[in-house]
Amino acid sequence: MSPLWSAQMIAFFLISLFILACAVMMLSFRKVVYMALAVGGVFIGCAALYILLGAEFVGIAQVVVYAGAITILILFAIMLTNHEATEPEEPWTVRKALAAVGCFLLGVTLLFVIRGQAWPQGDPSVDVNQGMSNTLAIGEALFKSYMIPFELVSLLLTVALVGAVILAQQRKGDQ
Amino acid sequence: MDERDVVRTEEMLLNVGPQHPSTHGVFRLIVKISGETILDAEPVIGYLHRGTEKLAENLQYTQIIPYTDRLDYLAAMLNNYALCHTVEQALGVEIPERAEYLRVIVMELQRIASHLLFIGAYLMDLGAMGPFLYAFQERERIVQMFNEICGARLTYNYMRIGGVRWDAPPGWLDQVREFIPYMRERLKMYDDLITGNEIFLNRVRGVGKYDTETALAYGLSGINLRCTGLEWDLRRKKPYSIYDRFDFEIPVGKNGDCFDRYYLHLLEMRESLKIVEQAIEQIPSGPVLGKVPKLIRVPAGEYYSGIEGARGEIGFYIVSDGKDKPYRLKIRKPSFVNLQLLPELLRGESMSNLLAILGAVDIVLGEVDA
Amino acid sequence: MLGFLKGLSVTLSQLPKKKVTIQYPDVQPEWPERFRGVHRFIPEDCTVCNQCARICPTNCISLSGTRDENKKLRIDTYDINFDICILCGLCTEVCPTECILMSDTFELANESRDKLYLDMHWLYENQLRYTQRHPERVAQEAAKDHEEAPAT
Amino acid sequence: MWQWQTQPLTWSTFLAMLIGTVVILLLALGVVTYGILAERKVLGWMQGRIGPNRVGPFGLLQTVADVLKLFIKEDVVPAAADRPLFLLAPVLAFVPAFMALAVIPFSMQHIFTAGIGTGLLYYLALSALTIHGVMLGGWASNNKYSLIGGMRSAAQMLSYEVPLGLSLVGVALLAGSLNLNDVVRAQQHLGLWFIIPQFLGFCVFIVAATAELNRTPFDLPEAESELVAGYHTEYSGFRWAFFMLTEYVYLFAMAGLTATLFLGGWSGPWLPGWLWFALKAAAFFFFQFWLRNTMPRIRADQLMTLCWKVLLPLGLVNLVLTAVLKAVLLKG
Repeated sequence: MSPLWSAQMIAFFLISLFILACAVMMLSFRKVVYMALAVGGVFIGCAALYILLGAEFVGIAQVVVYAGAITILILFAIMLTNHEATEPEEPWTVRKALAAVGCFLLGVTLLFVIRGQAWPQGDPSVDVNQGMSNTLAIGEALFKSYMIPFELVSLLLTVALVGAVILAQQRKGDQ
Repeated sequence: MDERDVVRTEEMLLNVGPQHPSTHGVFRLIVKISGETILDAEPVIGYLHRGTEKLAENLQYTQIIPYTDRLDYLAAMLNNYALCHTVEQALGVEIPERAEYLRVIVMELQRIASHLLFIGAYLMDLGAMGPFLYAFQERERIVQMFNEICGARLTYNYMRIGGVRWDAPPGWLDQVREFIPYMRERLKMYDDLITGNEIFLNRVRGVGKYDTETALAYGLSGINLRCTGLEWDLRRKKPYSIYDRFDFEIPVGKNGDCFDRYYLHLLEMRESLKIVEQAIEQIPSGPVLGKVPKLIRVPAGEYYSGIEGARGEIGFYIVSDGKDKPYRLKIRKPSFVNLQLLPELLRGESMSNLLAILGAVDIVLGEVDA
Repeated sequence: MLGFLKGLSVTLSQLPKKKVTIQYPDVQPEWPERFRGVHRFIPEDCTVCNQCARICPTNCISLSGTRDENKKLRIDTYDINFDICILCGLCTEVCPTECILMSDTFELANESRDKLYLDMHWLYENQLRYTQRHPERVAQEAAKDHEEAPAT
Repeated sequence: MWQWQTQPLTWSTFLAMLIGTVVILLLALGVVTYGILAERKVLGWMQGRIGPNRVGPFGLLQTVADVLKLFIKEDVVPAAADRPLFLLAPVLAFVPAFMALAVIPFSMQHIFTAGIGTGLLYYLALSALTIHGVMLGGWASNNKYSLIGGMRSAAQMLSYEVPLGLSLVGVALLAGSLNLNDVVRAQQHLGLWFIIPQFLGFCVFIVAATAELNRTPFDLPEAESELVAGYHTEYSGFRWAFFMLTEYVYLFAMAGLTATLFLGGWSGPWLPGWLWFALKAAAFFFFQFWLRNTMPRIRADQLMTLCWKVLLPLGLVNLVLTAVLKAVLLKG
């Protein structure tokens, strides 16, 4: 069994294909709800990739947070607010054509950069989790090595949450 | 308020019924809601209209009795009595003692049966499944007793002008006697099962409140009026039949909310049992049908008398021109009157209270539409 | 606070209790004697007095008769339209000879309204069925008739 | 037994996985079939009725007959519905429900199920995915009742996910693992079911679980007397059957989760592990039926109050208590 066609490889390509398909669908759908669903597909695909790479905790967290919460939030926002359910088809203009060319060039550039980079080769025989389960390893890392940044991020998020509530709240003077 | 600052919501028209699991028959309610708040509600009635009042103009008085069965089909005995009572008042006939007692017994049993159904159906509206079927078990016993005494389970046609159609069959009174302690025990069970339940309390306490003035202004009667604290029961205020011989209480509410309306049903059943118990003890023997002419001709004039029905004052207004058929018959239908308050009650309420309020108003569509 | 636990204990206590359901098509309900089901009719006794048709609140009874050689009225047709009959039982009350009576037949469901228009023969068959089902009740009726007969 | 999750993927392990999946599917279908029957029977008995008894001996084939009827029914798609989503929604709801079963350790060797290290989290993640199906089904039906039902469902399930997760954290703390099998082993090791040291957590869990399952008294999404049938008002035939299946598979999964986390899973004396598990799951089932017969429905606004103002603080308190307990009493 050549390493190129191991089961992992096949799974990787299948998942990538799924993600790409969902991404393309997201862009090409005209109905907003469909778009939201396609985004959900992308999230789930990413989660599958994480799990494939052995990061099951991150993968599942991805499902919980993105596919579960965020997509539902988007759906809620779509269903509860008033807007056009479908986007009108836009005509193909010179500007859009130029943008497409730009995107293509960007893609090519990125490809070259990635190919040209000498990535550090991990040693598959070394267990990055040091014998612990994936979840345990993440916990150890978060609460031992990166304690301060972790708490800072929590603080930042709390501040953001409070800020969002205050912004969304009606000012008393308005009534 | 600035339009841009708030989430813009549309007013939505929601059709509740006529075929909806909880409208207690074919009743349609058009609810205008904004978000969760009810802006307006409009009851649409008439799906069960049969023109009873008009039909009655072509019927002899005895023939009208079966039609009254079909008004409030959950309390047919009371309707029977209301009509017979009015005609008897007009004729001034003497009713045999035994007939009076039998009437009181069946009427109070009927009240219990009707209240039981209210409690079951109300809890069903609120999502509890058990009480509905428990209530039907007791109701079934009452209905079976009625079946034995008059041969029908729902449309009794039992009362006649001047008395009742049949005497109680042998052993029937004993059955009723046995039923009383059983029912008392079951009432205690309902108290345990429902009254203490926190979820139930949270749904009905303080919901659909109104005060005595509003109730009187809308002409409410029965439990819908007594829940506001006014002690108004025709059995006491304008004693008819032989109700003045019995010792019973008129339970009244304090807050006029859905909980009071529910609880009064429970308490009234207790009082009704008391009346039945006393009636069974006192019942004399004798004939059950008084001396009335074969063809009843009500002397010309206008007559009205109302009795305390299961849902409020049910009254028959008869205009007679001296013939054997009424010139005009008008029925005061308690459900119909009580329904008037519904839009007023619902306005401004949350959508989630709709069912709690609608259920507690306790309407029977057969009566509303007549 | 814990009122709902009381409710739970109530429902649990109902679990082992005797069931009240009747297995309907297999076990027929016991109808009391006075039960007002579909009518039964005894043509021999009918005097074609028309009282039942007159008292009927819904006008669902129609009948006709002719005089026989003894100048006695004999019933020819007797139809009840169960489309509109409300089973109030007033017809049985006015009948002087007690030839129209209520039975305990109650299954009237049908796929056509025409089949609810029942004639004398059906009603008489219903009487026979009733006799079969409740011979003691019919015997009692006959005995009562016999008692009353000399008095009148 | 076959520990395929630690071995590389080969055709043989793939085949074993496939067989495992099919077996679990069949198991789930069997449990759902007889779970529904048991529900109707228990409800009947509690209400003085007999319950289904016509099809098969003691009505044992009643659900089979019902499902057959659903399959031959017309698959109605309302004209104004959003067709693709309407068709897709039941599948979206069912797949994650079924996937959630994959981590439940039915017996000691967790035959046919995966013992992944993040079992608890996996369960939560998948139950969040089902909401999509429910919500989209309600939206795509293009019916006001369905829409309200779907929205309510989504809001309810999403909100109750939070206290549910919190109550699970207490268990995870005590067990020191998110792996469900490890949780059972920890209880075996402790010699105590977690329902005792985690009683507060259990209370929060059982309320949140009932709400997650949309069962009485939290069955607002399909509140019959208010919303006709909630999000599946417009569904009929086998698509409706799929929603029903989802619900009962979830009930099964939740029963499995309860048994595993709080009742010691497959551990227990004398009897074989799978029987213990079945008994504990059955107890959960019975509790749910019992509740359904007794409770009225909670009001929509009180639902959220209960979640955020009662369950969430309780869950947090439980978390703190558990941490203290673990730090003080169970050192080492």
